[in-house]
Amino acid sequence: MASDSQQTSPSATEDVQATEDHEGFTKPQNEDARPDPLDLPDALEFEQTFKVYRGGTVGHEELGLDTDTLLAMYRNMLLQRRFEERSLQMYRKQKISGFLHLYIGQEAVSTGSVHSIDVGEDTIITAYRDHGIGLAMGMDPNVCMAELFGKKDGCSKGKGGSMHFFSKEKRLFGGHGIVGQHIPVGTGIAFAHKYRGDGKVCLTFFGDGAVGQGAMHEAANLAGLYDLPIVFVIENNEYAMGTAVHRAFADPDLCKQAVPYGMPASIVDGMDVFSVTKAMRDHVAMARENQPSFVEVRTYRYQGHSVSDPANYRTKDELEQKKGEDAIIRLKSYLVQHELSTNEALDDIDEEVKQQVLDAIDFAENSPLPDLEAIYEDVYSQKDYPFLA
Amino acid sequence: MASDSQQTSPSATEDVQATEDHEGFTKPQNEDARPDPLDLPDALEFEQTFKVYRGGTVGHEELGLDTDTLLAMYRNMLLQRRFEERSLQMYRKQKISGFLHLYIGQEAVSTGSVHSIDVGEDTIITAYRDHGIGLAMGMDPNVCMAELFGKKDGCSKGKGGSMHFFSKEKRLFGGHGIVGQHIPVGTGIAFAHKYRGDGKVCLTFFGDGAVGQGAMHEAANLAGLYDLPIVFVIENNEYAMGTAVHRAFADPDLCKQAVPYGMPASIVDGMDVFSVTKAMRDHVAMARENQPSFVEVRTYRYQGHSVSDPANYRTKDELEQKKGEDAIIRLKSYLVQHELSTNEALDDIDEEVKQQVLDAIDFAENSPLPDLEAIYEDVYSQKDYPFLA
Amino acid sequence: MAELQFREAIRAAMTEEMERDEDIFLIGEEVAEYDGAYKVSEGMLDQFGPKRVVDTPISENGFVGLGIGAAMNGLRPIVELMTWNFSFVAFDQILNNAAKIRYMSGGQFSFPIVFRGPNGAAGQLAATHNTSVESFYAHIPGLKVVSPSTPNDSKGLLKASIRDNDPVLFLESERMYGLKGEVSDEEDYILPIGKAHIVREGDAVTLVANGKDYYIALEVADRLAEDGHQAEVIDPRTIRPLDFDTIIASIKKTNRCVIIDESNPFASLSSEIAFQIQERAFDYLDAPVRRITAKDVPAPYAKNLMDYYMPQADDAYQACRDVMYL
Amino acid sequence: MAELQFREAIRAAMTEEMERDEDIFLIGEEVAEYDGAYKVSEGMLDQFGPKRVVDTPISENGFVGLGIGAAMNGLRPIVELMTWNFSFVAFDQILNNAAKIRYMSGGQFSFPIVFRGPNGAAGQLAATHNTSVESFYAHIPGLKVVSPSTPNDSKGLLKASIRDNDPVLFLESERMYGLKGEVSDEEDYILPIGKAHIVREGDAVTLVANGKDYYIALEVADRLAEDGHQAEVIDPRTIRPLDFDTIIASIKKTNRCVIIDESNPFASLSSEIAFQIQERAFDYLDAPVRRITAKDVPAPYAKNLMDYYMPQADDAYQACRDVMYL
Ligand SMILES: Cc1ncc(C[n+]2csc(CCOP(=O)(O)OP(=O)(O)O)c2C)c(N)n1
Ligand SMILES: Cc1ncc(C[n+]2csc(CCOP(=O)(O)OP(=O)(O)O)c2C)c(N)n1
Ligand SMILES: [Mg+2]
Ligand SMILES: [Mg+2]
Repeated sequence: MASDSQQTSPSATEDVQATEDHEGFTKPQNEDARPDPLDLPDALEFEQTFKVYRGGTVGHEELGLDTDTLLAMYRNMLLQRRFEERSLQMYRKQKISGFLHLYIGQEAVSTGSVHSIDVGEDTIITAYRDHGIGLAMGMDPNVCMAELFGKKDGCSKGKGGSMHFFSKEKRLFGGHGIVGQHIPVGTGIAFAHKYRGDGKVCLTFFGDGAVGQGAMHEAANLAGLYDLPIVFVIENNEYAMGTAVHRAFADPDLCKQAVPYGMPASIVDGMDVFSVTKAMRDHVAMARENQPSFVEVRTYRYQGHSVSDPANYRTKDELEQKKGEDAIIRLKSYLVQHELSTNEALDDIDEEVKQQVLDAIDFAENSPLPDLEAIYEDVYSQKDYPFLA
Repeated sequence: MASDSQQTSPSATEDVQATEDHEGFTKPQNEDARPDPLDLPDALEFEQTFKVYRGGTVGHEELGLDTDTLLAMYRNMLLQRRFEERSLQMYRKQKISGFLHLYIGQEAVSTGSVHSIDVGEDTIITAYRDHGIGLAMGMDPNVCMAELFGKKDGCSKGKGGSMHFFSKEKRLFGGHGIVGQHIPVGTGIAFAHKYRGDGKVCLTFFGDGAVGQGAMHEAANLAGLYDLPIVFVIENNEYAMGTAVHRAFADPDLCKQAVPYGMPASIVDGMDVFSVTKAMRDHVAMARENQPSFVEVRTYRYQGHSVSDPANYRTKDELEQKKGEDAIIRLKSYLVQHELSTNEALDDIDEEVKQQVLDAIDFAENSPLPDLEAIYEDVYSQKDYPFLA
Repeated sequence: MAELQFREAIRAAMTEEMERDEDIFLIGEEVAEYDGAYKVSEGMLDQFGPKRVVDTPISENGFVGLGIGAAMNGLRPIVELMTWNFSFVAFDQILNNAAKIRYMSGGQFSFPIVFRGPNGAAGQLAATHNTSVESFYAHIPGLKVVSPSTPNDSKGLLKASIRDNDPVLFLESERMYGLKGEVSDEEDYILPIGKAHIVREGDAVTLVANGKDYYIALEVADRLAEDGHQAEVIDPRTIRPLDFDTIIASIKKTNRCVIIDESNPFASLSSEIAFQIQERAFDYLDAPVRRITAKDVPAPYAKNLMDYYMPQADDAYQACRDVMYL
Repeated sequence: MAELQFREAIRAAMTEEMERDEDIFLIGEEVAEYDGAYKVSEGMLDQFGPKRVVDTPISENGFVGLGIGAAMNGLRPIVELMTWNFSFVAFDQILNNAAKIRYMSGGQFSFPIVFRGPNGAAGQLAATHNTSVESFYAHIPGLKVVSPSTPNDSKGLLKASIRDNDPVLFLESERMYGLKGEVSDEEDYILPIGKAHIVREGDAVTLVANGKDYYIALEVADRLAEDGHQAEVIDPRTIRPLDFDTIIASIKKTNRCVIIDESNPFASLSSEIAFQIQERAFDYLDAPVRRITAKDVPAPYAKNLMDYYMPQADDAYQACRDVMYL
């Protein structure tokens, strides 16, 4: 017998339940559990609430961040910024080549996210705009800069370059260049966490543009089906190259991508590191209970898509307005207003960071080029693999 | 200024509006039209109602189907059934080889759908389970059977077989074997309709299993973005090979797949040809106004996935229960109850149809094998293409 | 020695390895509850449970990528592709992730993963379901491609593939799953990846063939033997890395070569073998290297066309006679 | 004759054809508002409007398939791939739909569609952004693959490709977009698909090369000329169908061949050329066919490694001298 209407809604973001009522990943072939698919109401009503983490609504106390941590966050956000400003300069000096995609403007996203996980234990995978995440995770700026220079001491031995930062130690699983195609890989990383029962989670970052790739949808369905410990983080910086989000998606509220996968989703102001931290902590907590979810972080990149993009598709006004919301300035004001630091002390940190970046450039400059024979190394783990001439 | 909560819902299925406020396909780069992405409420509430077309709720009068049409529908549904029953027999006699996926049980879907469009003008594309659609569109059973036999007079000259029925004349664009990959092609067919402004629509059919393919999601987003005249028809027959829908999808209500693409979606009882006709007409009407949409048809296949599948993954009871809802028997009872025909007259039709299928087998038997040289034909339209040995 | 079907030998290899190492799991469409579309994994769900034998939706791009991620994070996945025809929706995962991430990360991450499933033609399945994939995948540095021809080889090579720390593509055949053969039941029966097998020695002509074509080669060698000519038959077993040394050594003895390869011809495995032979054994060749391949067209459905499409023993026999100038 | 950049010649071909035929449209990522990632379609949105120059989301599988459907339903799409590296997420669409539906439908449907974009290495872009795709795609019956080396050829061949009723993959190069050359401004300048170009005549050795390697071949030929040897340089222009007749005729004259090909070596274009030469000109060959290719590894980032990865003029020159036994 069909009822006349039927309400359906996924577990709200607040009260998350692990849905694991079966051993393993695949749901059992339990015929009884299935409702009769023809037992239909006259209408199926669906509703879902997407929690919004607005900027300026949460402070450091609520997050339990002590002054040292706050200053470390500030320092790291500056490190990301100064590292990339110098990279741009080094690119122009032709010390760096290939693509260089800068993260400037998005530092609150990497920083807040990293402060929601256990670095070195939990895992992260991201796309090619990866310097910020790498530095936020604590990668050494020296080896990062050496990688950009294509040197032997680079984090990927000079074989990866800007798009391919990896750190097995920090558990950064890259740095990937084909849009969307690392998202299933993130799902697999999370699968391994659950398989081993190690209690770790995987944050899988991607841009708004990657939502257009089928890979994202396949990965999300798998994560939802297998109840994987993963957070899908959409870094919505409003553009994929020159294409604004509303020109690429039938519905520009990307959080709704979670709906078919039965997942909770939130929207976050990505220009406030505290909002990001709060949101990511909530979602990481879900992931630890094997509840996958989506976070749409609304952020902005100040530079063009890559160094060669003049970004004519946006107005100067738009850019200036966004810079007015700058996450680093915001944190600085916050620290000063809350008397956790002073402008002078914070400027000193900036000077230290600038010096650290100059040192990284020295390190990169002085690192040797890879040996030519290295071209044949790291293709296989097998040492005596016979290459064709 | 952010408001405290914000309601969002797509155009309901009732009052559809063409959203075409711009020339061409790509939305313009209109900065003003975009809301500030950081102008966020405290929560984003989303709701969508999926209309349900329950079985037994609509009759022939409401649909304006006269007796001739009703009898033609009945005859054609029987033709699909008898054609396939004989195909199975011919497969066992090794007259037919390769894969044979039977549509038996789903005949109301093809038939109702075809009665919602203008055959020969509107277009259809589907997967490998394509005999039913082909016959419903009016393809000649002779050339269809000859195709199954791999003969020269087959609809695809014997080159396609069971999975690849095509009819340019009827505007059946195939018959496709890689799950999900024909869905973008359907989107392109619809694109061409809109480009030419010919007022036609494309019905794109696929199974529940195909929803797992990224291709479906990319296609749906493109259709939603470009406002294409297309209906995505999910033939949810509860299984993809041996995998029940709830074992393949995080959320088994597949209609919700429409949500991220901002589209209306409905659920239909696929065992009632009138419900299907009504639903498809409503959705075709939307498509004619360039509003793409989804229809989830809940149906059932009686045979195994293909001839070689014993279907051990379901119970006999389940199968018997489904057969109790048989769409052909239902239509027969309806016609008799409404005194539009008699049991005897309807049985006569059955006899005629059976003879028609026997004739088709004769035709196929007597058709010659393709000439060996035909192996090089139809690869290219260019006649003098130099093939390698 | 036990007599096993091809599918049983593959199952035995997986089962033995999974018993040995908890980090190995099997994932793919219909591998668990359905016991495998071709019954290769029959009984494995019962033995290993749903954590280690995992059914997937029809999402090759998704679960191939998932396997890659799981390998990167320390597991040793066996990913079954229902057939290799369906690997093309996951082509980028294999090309750009499985094959290259190790390199791009400077060797920090390893990919101990096996992708396996049936390859090539399986009768009247028409154009999309009859693709031979070895030429596509063997082109890609970072991958290994293994293609066994007998139940015994499939066991030894699959065990080696599962233990290998690099991504291995393991190509089986629907048509061969039921084929029986003696299979070693040594505790740890491992055949090395990258070593060809001289199946039959001879000096008249070298026949190179693997998979289904291996049986054609044996048939041709029999017919040649009846004519009084001993063909040397080489089964490469591994497509990448290909054991050119063994082939070249044979050519230096026979001075002629015929390759039977079910792939479409252009830029294929057979092209590569010929390239290497003419480069490395130029002065030894008494006749051009010949090949018998699938026709240079998509696979047709009709029986007579499909038979004609496939490499023919008659043509291979005639090619041998041609290169022997008979 | 006008002096045009490579990108301008391509644009001219598209523009002329689109002016001629309303059914032709251009679709791809950033082709409209952004004027093309490499500015190939600059100004075309202004000229033709958003109906005929269509921006897409990052959905290659989706919009490649969309193009195929549009072609099937009577239009003549030009699908730009931002680079061919991104075609692999749409590989199945090209392999199983574009190339095969015509055949499977018994010739009922045609696919007058061009897929175009830059191919191959473009500097220090690392492993995923430097793939040469021709060996993958030329393996596939049902496709045509065109790869011009000069602005003039690109115009004539692209116009021919757009008019062709079969699917054509048109391979350009980021590195060559800025290259200038004289381009015909004949009203209907069409170069036939499937015809090689003897760029330079000679009798000492045949050099086969296309795309960026074409310029290496010319450099090598210059160096050989300084040594007093006239190399014959052949630009295949079309990869599939390859004009073997022209190559074989040349080998019959020079008796030796060196191929320069940026693809990875295994089962590649160069393998195929060598196969055909040794099969069809066996008795004319005085030395093995040699090839200079990319190294058999993924492309590295570091400058010195990437330079080493690519085919080197020095190596090609040395190979020529080797086959001439100098
Ligand atoms: C499959 C694929 N298609 C196209 C590209 C080229 N491409 C590189 S980045 C990019 C834009 C991606 O935008 P988004 O995902 O929003 O990330 P963002 O650059 O904004 O961080 C494009 C189109 C690619 N790398 N991969
Ligand atoms: C990409 C791909 N993966 C796997 C297959 C093998 N396969 C053929 S049909 C099928 C099940 C499809 O189920 P569904 O879409 O529900 O359609 P139905 O058979 O129920 O009509 C599978 C897995 C395929 N053809 N293509
Ligand atoms: Mg973006
Ligand atoms: Mg189904």
